Amino acid sequence: MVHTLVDRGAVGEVAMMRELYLKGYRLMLLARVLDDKFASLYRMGKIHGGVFLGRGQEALSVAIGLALRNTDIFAPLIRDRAGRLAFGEPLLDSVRTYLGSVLGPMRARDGNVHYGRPREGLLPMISHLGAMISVVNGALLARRMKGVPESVGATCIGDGATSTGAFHEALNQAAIERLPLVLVIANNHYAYSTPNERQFACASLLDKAAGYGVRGEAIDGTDLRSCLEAAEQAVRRARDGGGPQLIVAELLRLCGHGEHDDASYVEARLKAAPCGRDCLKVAEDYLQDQKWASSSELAAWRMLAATQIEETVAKVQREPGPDPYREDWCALASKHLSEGHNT
Amino acid sequence: MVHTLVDRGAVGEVAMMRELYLKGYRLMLLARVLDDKFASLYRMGKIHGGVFLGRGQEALSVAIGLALRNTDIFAPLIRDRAGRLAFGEPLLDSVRTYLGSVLGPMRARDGNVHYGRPREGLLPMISHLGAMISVVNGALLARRMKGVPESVGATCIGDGATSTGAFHEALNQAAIERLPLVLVIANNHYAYSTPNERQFACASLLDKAAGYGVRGEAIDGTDLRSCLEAAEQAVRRARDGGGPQLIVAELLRLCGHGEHDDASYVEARLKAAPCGRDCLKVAEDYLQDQKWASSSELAAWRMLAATQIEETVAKVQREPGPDPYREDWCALASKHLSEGHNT
Amino acid sequence: MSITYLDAIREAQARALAQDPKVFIYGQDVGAFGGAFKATRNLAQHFPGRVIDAPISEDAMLGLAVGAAIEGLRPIIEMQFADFSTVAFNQIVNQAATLHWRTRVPCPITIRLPSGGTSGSGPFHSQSLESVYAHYPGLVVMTPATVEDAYSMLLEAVAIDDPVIYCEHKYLYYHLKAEQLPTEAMPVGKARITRPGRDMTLVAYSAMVHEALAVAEELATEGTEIEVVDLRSVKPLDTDTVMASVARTGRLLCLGESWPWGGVTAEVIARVATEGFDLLDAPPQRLNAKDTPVPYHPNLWAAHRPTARSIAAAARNLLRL
Amino acid sequence: MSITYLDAIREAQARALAQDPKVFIYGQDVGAFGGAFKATRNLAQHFPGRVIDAPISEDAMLGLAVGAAIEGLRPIIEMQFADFSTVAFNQIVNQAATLHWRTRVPCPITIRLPSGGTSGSGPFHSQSLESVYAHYPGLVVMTPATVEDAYSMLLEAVAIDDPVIYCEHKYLYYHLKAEQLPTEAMPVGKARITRPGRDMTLVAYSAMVHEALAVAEELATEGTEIEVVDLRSVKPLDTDTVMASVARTGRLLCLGESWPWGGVTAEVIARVATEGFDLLDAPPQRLNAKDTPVPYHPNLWAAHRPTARSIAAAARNLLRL
Ligand SMILES: Cc1ncc(C[n+]2csc(CCOP(=O)(O)OP(=O)(O)O)c2C)c(N)n1
Ligand SMILES: Cc1ncc(C[n+]2csc(CCOP(=O)(O)OP(=O)(O)O)c2C)c(N)n1
Ligand SMILES: [Mg+2]
Ligand SMILES: [Mg+2]
Repeated sequence: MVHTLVDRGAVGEVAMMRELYLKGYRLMLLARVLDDKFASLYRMGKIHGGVFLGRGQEALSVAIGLALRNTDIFAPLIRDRAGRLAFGEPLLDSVRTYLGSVLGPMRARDGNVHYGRPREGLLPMISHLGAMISVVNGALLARRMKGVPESVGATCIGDGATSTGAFHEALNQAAIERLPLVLVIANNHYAYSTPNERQFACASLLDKAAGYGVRGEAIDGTDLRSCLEAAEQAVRRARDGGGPQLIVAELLRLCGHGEHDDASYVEARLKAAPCGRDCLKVAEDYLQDQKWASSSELAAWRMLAATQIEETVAKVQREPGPDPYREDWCALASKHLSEGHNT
Repeated sequence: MVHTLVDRGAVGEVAMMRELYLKGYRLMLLARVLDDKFASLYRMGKIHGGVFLGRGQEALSVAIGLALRNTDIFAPLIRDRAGRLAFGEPLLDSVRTYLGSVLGPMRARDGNVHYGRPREGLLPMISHLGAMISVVNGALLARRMKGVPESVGATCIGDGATSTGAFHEALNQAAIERLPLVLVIANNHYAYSTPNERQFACASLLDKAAGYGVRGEAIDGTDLRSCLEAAEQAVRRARDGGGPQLIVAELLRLCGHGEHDDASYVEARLKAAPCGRDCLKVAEDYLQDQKWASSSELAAWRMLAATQIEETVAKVQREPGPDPYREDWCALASKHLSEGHNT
Repeated sequence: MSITYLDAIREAQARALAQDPKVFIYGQDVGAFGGAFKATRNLAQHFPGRVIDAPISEDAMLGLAVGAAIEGLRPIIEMQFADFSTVAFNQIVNQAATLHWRTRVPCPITIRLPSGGTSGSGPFHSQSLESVYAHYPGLVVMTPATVEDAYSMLLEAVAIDDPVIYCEHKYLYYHLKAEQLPTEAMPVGKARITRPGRDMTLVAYSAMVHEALAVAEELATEGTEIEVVDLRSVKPLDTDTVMASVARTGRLLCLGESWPWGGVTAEVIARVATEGFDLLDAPPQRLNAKDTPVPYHPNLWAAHRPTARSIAAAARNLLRL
Repeated sequence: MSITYLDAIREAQARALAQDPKVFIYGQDVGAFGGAFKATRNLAQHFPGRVIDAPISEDAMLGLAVGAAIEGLRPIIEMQFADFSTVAFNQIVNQAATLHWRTRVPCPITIRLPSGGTSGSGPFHSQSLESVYAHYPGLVVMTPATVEDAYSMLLEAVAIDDPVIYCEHKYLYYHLKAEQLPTEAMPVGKARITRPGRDMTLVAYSAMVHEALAVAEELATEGTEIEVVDLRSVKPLDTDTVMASVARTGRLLCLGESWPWGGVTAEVIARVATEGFDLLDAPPQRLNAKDTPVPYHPNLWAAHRPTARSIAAAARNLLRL
């Protein structure tokens, strides 16, 4: 998906932004309604294990997904449902993964947020925070070695993950190799229950950029327009050889860490602050101010999203779970080297 | 060892600096002559395993050791012979460790640069770079919890070690807890054979300070006076509650990574640059310019150092190595939990 | 009043904090929030400044613990999941585990690892790493299987002058209940005969003890008496108790929830085979999880680890039933 | 011309780079400098841009390798010492080892671990970690003991579509010489009968194979024929060849240079005891390093690991000589 805002005069600019904004909004909406669906399925006991949502972070996430081409590399994290859809991930993938369908990309061997399509540049996260960044580096270095025209790799992490050694090693590695990495930090002010004050002591996470010798941009993660512009610019700079780009977005997680968590620890002052705004509402107000969409259109789109999701869920609920007797129980690609010594 | 340069007027200042500088120089000299001795013992095949020297880094190292009190905490790294001596480590410790005397602090169980006296605040490094910083943090936090008047903890690392996740996690941790940590980066421009360009992409390692929210200072690591002043100030600031202090010193390793290495990869331009100066010569010139010492005094001190070292080495060479039959071969402090299942 | 395995872990920490000012707790979200599993609920309030939230920095968490231990404190480190201890691996096996041997300075650290599989947790929230840590010198590795042991062994762990890997099984957190906390306890390093029996020795630890007991129950109805041995700690490993049991039964089946290559079952069988060969009337047998990551889906998870069903089959096989 | 074990490792990498443009090498100081042990000497010059110096970031080194593997490349990662792989542990066991099982995408990475003890190297430059990695699903663990195997197995490692932990023994780097590089090789996963014998099976791998051969020599002069089995890879472990040998000799002694708890010797004995119990005429025996860190001083180091002396004693004991 290419969206370079090439300058064809203000009019063209506005038209393109309108198109992009609308596309972004509708993907945000789809992600939000989907997350709501997962939340209710969880409450109904229809999902095994935890459920982790991106509520409040859709604007940022969708902007990254839209700024990338489907030939690029994207390593989403736990709150990137919107970015996944924007990158082109089929709705089916997340539904099948959460519902444990054997037809899902992970064949129900892995679940909830741990899924992707490595062959298509969509890297499936492991749980260990920070660990995916250097994997993106490797994919980018490989493409450079193979001589494929510079593709960009983007990945998202939270404020908490900036404290991992993996984050540090990987960002430094990307800077040394001057890789086209776009590293997006979603500062939602909490790592599970841990507030920023217990996670870092710098004035802003943006202050880290200089220490790695990379370019950084701070943005309002609740405003779709700023997110679209920042993401598009960062991706372009990376593609043009500008090396790693750091984006630090301020926002708030408008849900628990997982659906088991009531997030009672989130401070009222943050909820009241600009970062506490719901990016979806912000976008809806903006759409109406700009006369880009009417309230009835918004309502219709929401209906559409809901129907699309209900149909997908209904379809997946009829799909089989995995059959242990059909599993090869072999971790190796080289079957001949498997010990078969499995009991 | 306390050396607060309290202002008692210029005269007192100068007198104190003179005293401190002389003390520092003589410790540098002792460390240098000792390192030379280890190098020759190595060439004579009298030392098991590798030998790692601090040649060219004595001014920085000694300054840290002198700035600390002997009740503080110090975690030296591989090039800190001078700092160890300045902190009060007996000459015997390094000689016994290198010569594998069972009377050494590590009882010949560990060797070369891996030694110390944890009970006396001198932490013995493990080889894994970056791993000691968080250990210093722990000791400092413990003292704060125990209510002992704020002691300072200092540790040194190289340019290469800044790329470790351990460095990042530990410095961030110290910043969050606002611990009195003095972290000294000796940028000798190489990590083994790897030059700075392959290690980091920031303009200066000092640029990392802001990303952790800590105070930083860049100094000329070849100039004893700058080192003494910077170390003293950093330690005072840390002791006064200023939180972690970062010192970045530019210098050059005037020897191989280890004595097995001819360091042929070191670029001539660096050797010719200011950072390539020999801090010992710089100090000797300064001493003579200031008329703080005459060339004959310098010669005499060198003789003295040599004699002291020769005596110590001679003594240690008569000491026994470890006797495997006297070893308990038990890794646990709780002997009763040992499996004795050792074959 | 009834106490869960998880309550016991919380109570033990409360008591350790109350008894000894040198004890403190450090881990992600352990403070006001009370921990991901609520194993430290209310402790921060009752022991101000001694239950400390850590950043997401497992390596530094362990390094800090070692430094504090050098200064005479007795840190308890909570890993949010055992699986994340791999990030702290170097500090555990190379820093903490070597300190005393290198310097004579003890390193009393308790590392709590919420371990083991629960349905729907997947490859990175289900691991059992006791065998990995037990391979290294300088560590004690505990695997409590009962509410009472969870309590008394955690107190022991804090009291021991060495780094202790305390593997608490997440599956037991809520499933296991006791009437009250124990007043006395077996010494660390001693295995327990949980259920006596003459026909076969079934060695297990942690959650597998309960699968073993279920199987013993089942086979008892058929007149076969299985002796269930709960290792309690896998390092040190109580070879004597296992050997004595095998001496009585002549048959050995060993259970583990972790992966098949190496590990506890291999070590137990190797010791019995080398030191108690003549006690065996039949080849010793073992049952482990399959040699793949722990699967997410309940169907797969149930087939991945040993279950009462597969254990019973192995037992019958060994007993030629 | 004579080729050392270290030369063989260099030659194998040169050939891998020459044969397949997808291969590259990444590690600290591997470029112009040729690596801490010179295992990549001249390779950067001959293969520009494909032998890359890494920062001191083991975790990111392995992560990068996985990403490159996903894109179809075949990275060779050099750890400066096996001991430092603990810093990359998480990426190895949780990222690389799980990728194929989770996603069907192969992860062809070769991780070279300069392993094992050499006199004067101490606790952090001497470790043998094959048992730690073999415990995890999804990894192949090779432990070549000869110049020929060092060469052919490294080429195999690069060709295999899974992460391979290639344990190269530093003690063999210079001590071991061959006349020429091999033209054919045994398949990976097959153990070798290095020396046939009827009286006892002595299972070893890596440097211990040579201690085993010395002992076999010694006892041969006394008329005892020891069969020496070189495992070559510890995962997969060639149980069949070991079992067949024990079937002939009835006696088993297993050697390992790593720590005693768990690990290769436990796994070998557990397999023979469970699957080949009746083949044994005497209790199987094992000999490992002592359960402490690897000591620095030569006196202690020599006593810490199995030596021809201690192995001979154990062999005589097993043979009732
Ligand atoms: C290395 C590691 N340690 C601990 C965890 C457990 N954990 C999962 S999510 C989380 C909080 C993450 O916070 P943040 O990075 O800010 O992302 P957010 O959840 O706020 O989006 C923690 C501690 C983990 N996944 N990985
Ligand atoms: C985690 C880790 N990886 C690799 C090594 C091997 N190693 C020992 S010293 C060294 C270079 C260190 O460079 P630097 O930090 O700049 O210190 P310097 O030697 O220049 O003083 C390396 C790579 C190590 N000790 N630890
Ligand atoms: Mg967060
Ligand atoms: Mg350096």
